[in-house]
Amino acid sequence: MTSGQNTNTITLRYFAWVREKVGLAEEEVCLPADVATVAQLMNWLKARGETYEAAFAKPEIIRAALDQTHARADAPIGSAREIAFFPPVTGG
Amino acid sequence: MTSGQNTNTITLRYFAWVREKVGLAEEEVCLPADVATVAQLMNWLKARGETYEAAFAKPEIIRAALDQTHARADAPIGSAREIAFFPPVTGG
Amino acid sequence: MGVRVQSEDFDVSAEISGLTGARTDVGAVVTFTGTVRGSAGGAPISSMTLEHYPGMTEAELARVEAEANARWPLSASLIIHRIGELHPSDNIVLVITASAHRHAAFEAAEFLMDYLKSQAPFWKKEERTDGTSNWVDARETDTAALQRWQKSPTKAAE
Amino acid sequence: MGVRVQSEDFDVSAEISGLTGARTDVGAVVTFTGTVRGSAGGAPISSMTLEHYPGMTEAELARVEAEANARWPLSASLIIHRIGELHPSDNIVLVITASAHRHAAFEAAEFLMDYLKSQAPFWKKEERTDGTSNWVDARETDTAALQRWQKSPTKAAE
Repeated sequence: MTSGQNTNTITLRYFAWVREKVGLAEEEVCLPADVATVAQLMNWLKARGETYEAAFAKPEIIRAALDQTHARADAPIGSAREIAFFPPVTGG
Repeated sequence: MTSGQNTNTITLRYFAWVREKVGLAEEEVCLPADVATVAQLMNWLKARGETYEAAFAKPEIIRAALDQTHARADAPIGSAREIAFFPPVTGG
Repeated sequence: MGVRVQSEDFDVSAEISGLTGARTDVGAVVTFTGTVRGSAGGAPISSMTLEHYPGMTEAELARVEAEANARWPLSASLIIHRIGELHPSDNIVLVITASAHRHAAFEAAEFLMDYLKSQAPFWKKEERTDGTSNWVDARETDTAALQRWQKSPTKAAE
Repeated sequence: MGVRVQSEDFDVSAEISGLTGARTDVGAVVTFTGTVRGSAGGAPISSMTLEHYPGMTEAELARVEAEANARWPLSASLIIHRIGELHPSDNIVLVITASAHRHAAFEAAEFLMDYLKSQAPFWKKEERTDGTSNWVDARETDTAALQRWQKSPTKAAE
């Protein structure tokens, strides 16, 4: 989308009840420099408003993926461009 | 086939290479009084001629069924009317 | 529940439909299909002939199926075994198990195949492309496969 | 080998044929079909909606399939998972594994289902006949089912 380099803009994606509670399927955010891990990102999101507070009330039950790969809460965000949050999967 | 009671006539059935070696699929035999177990029956059959000798050369690798139920070599023939001999099964 | 011994081929989808239809208590269906391989011990096979013991075969299959239904909460099960002359890639055997949950369906299907292989009176004769033929030897591994199910005593012959 | 995410139904027989065709190295084909049950927690279900994460889903399924093929000598394998609105007795998922011998096919199919259930990004929402709905909770037993495969370390997230 943007041709700028070294930007902190990343895509956030939400699925299942996380999506329903946030009220968005996807958004672009500019990541503050002090948000380095998945857990820190969830904490930061939680403070963005009521819908986020509802969605991330229990961050320990939310799963995340960095660039479409499962990631633990303590995983560093690094250079990921797409971060997704969702409940434990229930396919099959 | 016969309406006589207390007869010692039983049906023998042979399958797979036991059938091929004996040269018969089925026959009726009159069981001697001293043949009481499956193993004794195999020994008795073995002495009936060359084809039987070839078929029952190694009785330990032949399996038997009494009235269509698997039976061990030491099983008593009892009142069984049909006794079958065959190699270990290879279906499936 | 059912057991069939037949020379005709079978269709897996049709058999699943016939077994589970529009039932809504089934959540998991496992099928096992055994087929004729094109070679044995490195030698190409032209055909395989399956002999069986009419009467005893059906009784053994029904007994094995009843045992699986006693051990696992199955919604339905089916065993079809073909007899007569078959050719490479032909179907030989079909086992279907249906249950509310997948582990019961998987375990019961494996149990049925393990028991069928060592208890049901079928014998395979392989005809090679060079004109020779031989009766297939029973595999020790098939007998060994049984032992893991022997938690409780069974009447199975050794 | 293959992975498909689709809203359309699938036909088990057609998928087996497409996968193994007239191949003569295959001796054993196992299929697992998961279907929508008619009730959940005692409440009747009118429909179930499957959401997924496009892109990641296919990547996870392909990764899980590659892992199964690395662990077992499979001749072929296939995973199909449906998405969108489904109804009781509809098919949800199909796994097929083909191998020369049956144990590899059985084990690989169970492994694929256990991994798919806990790793592939699908989410089920149940709509009840009374008009209420809820997202299905992940089952602890599905996570536990994974642990028996953990002989060697994997990169799977906890």
